[in-house]
Amino acid sequence: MAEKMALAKAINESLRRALESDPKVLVMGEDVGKLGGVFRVTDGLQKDFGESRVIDTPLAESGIVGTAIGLALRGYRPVVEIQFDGFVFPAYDQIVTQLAKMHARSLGKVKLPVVIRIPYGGGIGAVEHHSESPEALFAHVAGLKIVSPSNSSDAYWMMQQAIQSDDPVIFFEPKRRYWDKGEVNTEAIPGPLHKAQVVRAGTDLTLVAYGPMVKTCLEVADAAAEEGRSLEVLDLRSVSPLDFDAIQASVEKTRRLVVVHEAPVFFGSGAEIAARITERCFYHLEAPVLRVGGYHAPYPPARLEEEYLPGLDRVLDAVDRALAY
Amino acid sequence: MAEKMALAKAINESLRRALESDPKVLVMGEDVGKLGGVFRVTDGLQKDFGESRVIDTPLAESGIVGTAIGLALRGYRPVVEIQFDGFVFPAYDQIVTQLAKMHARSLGKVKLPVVIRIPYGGGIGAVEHHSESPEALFAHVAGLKIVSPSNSSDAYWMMQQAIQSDDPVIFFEPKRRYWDKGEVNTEAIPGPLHKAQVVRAGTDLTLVAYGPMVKTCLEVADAAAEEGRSLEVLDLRSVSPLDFDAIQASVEKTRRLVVVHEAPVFFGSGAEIAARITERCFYHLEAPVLRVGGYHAPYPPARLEEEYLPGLDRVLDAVDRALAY
Amino acid sequence: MTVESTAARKPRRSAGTKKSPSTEPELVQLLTPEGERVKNAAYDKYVAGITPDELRGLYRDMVLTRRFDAEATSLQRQGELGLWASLLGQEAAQIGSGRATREDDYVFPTYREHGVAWCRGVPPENLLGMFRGVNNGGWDPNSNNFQLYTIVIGSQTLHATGYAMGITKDGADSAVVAYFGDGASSQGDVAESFTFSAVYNAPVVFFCQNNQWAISEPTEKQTRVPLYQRAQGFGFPGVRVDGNDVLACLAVTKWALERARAGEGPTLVEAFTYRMGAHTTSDDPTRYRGDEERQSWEAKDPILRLRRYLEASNHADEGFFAELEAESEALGRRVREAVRAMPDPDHFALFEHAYADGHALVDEERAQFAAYQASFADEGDH
Amino acid sequence: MTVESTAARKPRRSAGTKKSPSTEPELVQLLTPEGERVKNAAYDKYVAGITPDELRGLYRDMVLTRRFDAEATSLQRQGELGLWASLLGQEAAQIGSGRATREDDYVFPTYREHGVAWCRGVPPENLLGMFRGVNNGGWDPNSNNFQLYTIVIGSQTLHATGYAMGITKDGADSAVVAYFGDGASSQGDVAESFTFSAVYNAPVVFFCQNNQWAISEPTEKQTRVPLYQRAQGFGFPGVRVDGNDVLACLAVTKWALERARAGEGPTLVEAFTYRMGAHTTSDDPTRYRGDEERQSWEAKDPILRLRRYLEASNHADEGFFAELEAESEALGRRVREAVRAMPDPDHFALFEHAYADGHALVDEERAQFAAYQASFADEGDH
Ligand SMILES: Cc1ncc(C[n+]2csc(CCOP(=O)(O)OP(=O)(O)O)c2C)c(N)n1
Ligand SMILES: Cc1ncc(C[n+]2csc(CCOP(=O)(O)OP(=O)(O)O)c2C)c(N)n1
Ligand SMILES: [Mg+2]
Ligand SMILES: [Mg+2]
Repeated sequence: MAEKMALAKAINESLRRALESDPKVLVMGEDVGKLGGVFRVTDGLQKDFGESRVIDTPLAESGIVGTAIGLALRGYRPVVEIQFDGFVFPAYDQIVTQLAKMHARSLGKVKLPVVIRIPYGGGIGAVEHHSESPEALFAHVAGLKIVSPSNSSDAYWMMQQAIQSDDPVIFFEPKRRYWDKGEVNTEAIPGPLHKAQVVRAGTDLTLVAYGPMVKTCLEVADAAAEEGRSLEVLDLRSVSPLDFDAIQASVEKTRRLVVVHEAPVFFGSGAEIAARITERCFYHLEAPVLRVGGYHAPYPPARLEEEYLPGLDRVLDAVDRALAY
Repeated sequence: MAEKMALAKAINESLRRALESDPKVLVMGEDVGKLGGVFRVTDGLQKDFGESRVIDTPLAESGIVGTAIGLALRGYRPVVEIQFDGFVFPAYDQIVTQLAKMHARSLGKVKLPVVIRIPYGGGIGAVEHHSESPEALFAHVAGLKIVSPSNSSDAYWMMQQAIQSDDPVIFFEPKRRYWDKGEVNTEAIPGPLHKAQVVRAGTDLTLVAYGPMVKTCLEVADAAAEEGRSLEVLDLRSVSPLDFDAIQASVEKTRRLVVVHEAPVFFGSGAEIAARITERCFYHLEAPVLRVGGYHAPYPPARLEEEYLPGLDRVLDAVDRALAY
Repeated sequence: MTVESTAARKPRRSAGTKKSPSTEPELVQLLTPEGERVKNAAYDKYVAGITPDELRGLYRDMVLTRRFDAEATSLQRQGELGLWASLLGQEAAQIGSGRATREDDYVFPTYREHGVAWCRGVPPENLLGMFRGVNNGGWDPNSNNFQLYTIVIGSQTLHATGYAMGITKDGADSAVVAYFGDGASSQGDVAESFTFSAVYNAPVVFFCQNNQWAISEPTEKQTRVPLYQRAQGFGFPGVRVDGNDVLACLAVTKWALERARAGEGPTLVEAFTYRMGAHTTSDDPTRYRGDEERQSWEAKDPILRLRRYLEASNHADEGFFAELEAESEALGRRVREAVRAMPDPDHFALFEHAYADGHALVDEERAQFAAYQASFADEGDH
Repeated sequence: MTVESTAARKPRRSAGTKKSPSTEPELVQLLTPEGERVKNAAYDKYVAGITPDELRGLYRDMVLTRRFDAEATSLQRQGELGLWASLLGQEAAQIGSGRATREDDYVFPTYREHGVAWCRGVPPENLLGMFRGVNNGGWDPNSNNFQLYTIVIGSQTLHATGYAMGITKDGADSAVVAYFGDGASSQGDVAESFTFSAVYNAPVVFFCQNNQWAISEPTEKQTRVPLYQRAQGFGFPGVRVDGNDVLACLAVTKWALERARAGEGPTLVEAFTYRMGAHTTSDDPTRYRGDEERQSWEAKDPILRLRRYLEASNHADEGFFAELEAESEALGRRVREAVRAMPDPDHFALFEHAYADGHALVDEERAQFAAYQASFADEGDH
């Protein structure tokens, strides 16, 4: 059943499969019905599963997440869409204070299998609030799991697993990769949701990334290979938990690490990875862990985003710096 | 004019001075009027400055911050109280999307001198949501400045400076230190708001902390001194910006660094400090930067908080581990 | 305060009209503060068949709830609890609405609904764990269809709405009651729950206990018009009920629940009542309100008025009251003992339940914590 | 679409009643779709003294706004803008309300208030910077008392309320207009702005353009009752006005602003109108709505109806229309040229304006960026 499909389509198929196989699965959000979402990720689902399962909601993100929590308490498994990254903050309180903590508050009695889908990141030339990468703002909060696929197959399978998870999962979708096609085998047996994958083996330095930056890192590895450098690329896939074992294993081999994400560097994922890997691999590292990411400034207007986003050159620059130690 | 006063009283006096000296300064929040706030930090202010300047607001944090933004646009300098750390999240959208970004959005035309006061941290045996340390969730966001005093004098002066700042400042008040007394010289000339201070000089290892953990670190240094170890304690005072120069200077001397905060370690301030200091001091560090903080779990019920919070023993343990490298 | 002393107190001034103070609108009342049963064409039918036994039951509920509440307050003073949020004065609102619910209904409380918890059958001592600091919610919400207390103001109204949407999807005829306060009415979440419940026609009753205060702020700091009117602009009915009249609260909530079950959507009930005590044991109301207000509300005491009615109508005799007093004392003792016996949680509870399916970092931190703890044990061994 | 072609179009069906479709409540209308002036006892006085010159002014505003909007749409198609949010169909709501404001009033728009911006004197090309992607807001809000566009739905209603609270504190008699959409009415922030403005009696007019759609969602997904009714439950008046009738929008907004200035607090105006185009240039409305609806609203075109009135009342002659057409074309050209000439921001703009008083990390990153940039320049030097 392997088929080539765009990443957005893979999520669409995965949602379809979940809606088909479990009557408790719901899809809800702004414009997810007839329109199929602004990125068409929910295209056709309301037509096939009806308005009771694929729900156009009022324009109120706190309301969407808050009612999803209530639906989960009633036994449903809502998959909620937040239209763009920058619009998740009105729901922030419900997410960090209720969704994340209710399981613990109830001493394990209550489970909240809610998935929050967020198309995130830049690179599509959008207006303000449509290009942010807020994953660190959720990773700091216990009770949430955070994942981000980089390719169609992972998009399909990780969505299946996120929906099956009894914990709330924030599912960050790399919107600028929505149209990238990749093989999806809908009969495969996927690996664990929160394990990283070596997507390119190498010996000289490890690049870690997730979501949209994995593709960039693979391009960097190609470019570096031309200069005779062998980079290992690790696709983290999960931001909480982070697969430190996999990073450590790679770094013990390559002895150098560069972390790449679109989100601002300051207090970003790279900080946590650098801190913990330095502790774990103190005697292995030949260079400090370097980080490439956004600057400490609001996401810039579209005409500047190329300078803001980590691209081939900026990552290569960091690779060079790390190798120079 | 040096006087001993409790930290809460120092803030009260500082607010009073600001209200007296600038008619544009406002104090607003839930119960800040007649009650003087649940911690009495605004005690007596409404009585003396009237309801138009010390404003009891409706129970709606987004509304409080959102209207404070509007008041700032009109030329006011609102000092907003969020009653407890865990109640800031309904205002999170207004803070990170509006308050933090409007100056940049307007290309510098608009300034938003809003101070958000948040009593934070644990150790007072409170119920859920009353003991959290969410500073990292704001530090990741550009456009905000984040400070936290550890003693009465800083509380007084940093509040003066925060109110004078043309940038929005989140002022985290170490609630469990509210009753600690310290000397305040109301005629001193304070140092810059965002600079760290060496509060105890030492040679063997650097402890950095801010807010409530500074006192703990000083106690640790005392205990370590008894074992013949000389610890330097740096009070960061500011979380955004972080005074990396000061940390670097100390670490170049001591070659070992332990970061302590109440907030969870994962994606916390310690991660950013460890990552950047390791990069800056790669050849100086004899040990990885170690972090002591909260666990990746919701803040526990009061009877467990002693185990959750970094205390003397846990910090000493990290110090020992760092010194053992 | 014992029930005896309450019952003995005389009303300070007659408040026997159907109107609350002049500026306030009409409210639904079935029992006057003097305990007279007044007719109400619209709501009488919801309590028409009520038996003396049931009336005594309501009385018993209120008395035991008040006793429990008083016990908790004194346990706090004795240092057994870190905090207590007393419901004193709000017994009728809570017992009336709570007894209107059916077993398969679901209740979403704030942090003060001890009387509703009682009606739902939650063992009262279980409410105390969070106030003692041994847990953040010590009961299984699904055992009694009574959600955990929600401290962050207003959040639960959205959970209630979502749950009610689920009931509709299931084709069930259960309903949901969402409790919140006058202060909470200002929160955006509450407005959003009104919008969602109206749009999806969800079977939810919003039960607002307007106890006149949000900590130190009177209701005028939250709204310029009576709160029950808020509903109308969202497209569903709102009604103000005398929150100190248990019969009226029972009747109005039954009406609203019937609407919900019949697919007529949400209702807002504003129970006009009074927080007789401090906001919590940490609060000092003398800083912001005078005693006269409190006294005027004492005359409307919910327990007293039902007692007067029971006595006047010969529905209860001295034996009943004496027996109840004994039961009440026994409850106090039971709660006191249960709280004192409540063990502190094991240290490893820190790492329990953050996740349902586990999390690698939690495992790592648990292991580190275990090693750290063990290091002290080792030291002890030497 | 030129003005000529609009003006030439005939109404498809008579919509000359004061009522919108049967289920809808009364709305304030002063000009029928056919351009007849109808009397209105309550609101006539707010436009009683209006001169032919002013009427032509309103017409000109609408025509030029539409022309500007059409130009922006085509600039987007040509790749000069990344996105455009068209106001097509909402000209009367925006010009009527915008022209009701005084210079010292302050306006808080959403992202679609191009007509209001026009009235406030913001150079139209300045609106385009953010849609071109060269900035996130290209004008000084304080130059024209017109805030930057706000994309996150509803947020600006709270800023407007705060600003209005400040006006009260200053003892000024200015007022504020807060724009938002039918979709936005569901956001908690909007409800909180209602609460704050009511409690503080703030001089703010909430101007809701109910254009029937929030992207693909019709108004029924946001509310079960007409939106103007929302205000009542918060304690201030709401009124529905024909949003395609520029005179009615002018009159009703003037009334609301007078209330605000007189210390009577907030008002909600619901301008009942229609989004004739797509939500934005990224949207495809054929996926969710039929053409008939659009056609029925075309018959109510705001520009057409004022033209009919001007013609019938001999307030404008052919010369006026011809001159306006020329002015309109000139505006289109000017905007086109201005946009094409808009320079991309300097790369270092990344580090500008994150803070007013500077931030050490920004300085550090700017320096690193400069060194990095310079490294390419060096390479080029070899
Ligand atoms: C979001 C949030 N903000 C502030 C608080 C602090 N707080 C706790 S109770 C309370 C007052 C609540 O008043 P009301 O809703 O009337 O309920 P009542 O206490 O009177 O039962 C406040 C401000 C909180 N718990 N949550
Ligand atoms: C908080 C938030 N959620 C979602 C969006 C995405 N979005 C942009 S416009 C829009 C619809 C707004 O509808 P309405 O308020 O009726 O205004 P209109 O576009 O019709 O003028 C949505 C959902 C947003 N900008 N902000
Ligand atoms: Mg109250
Ligand atoms: Mg709309």
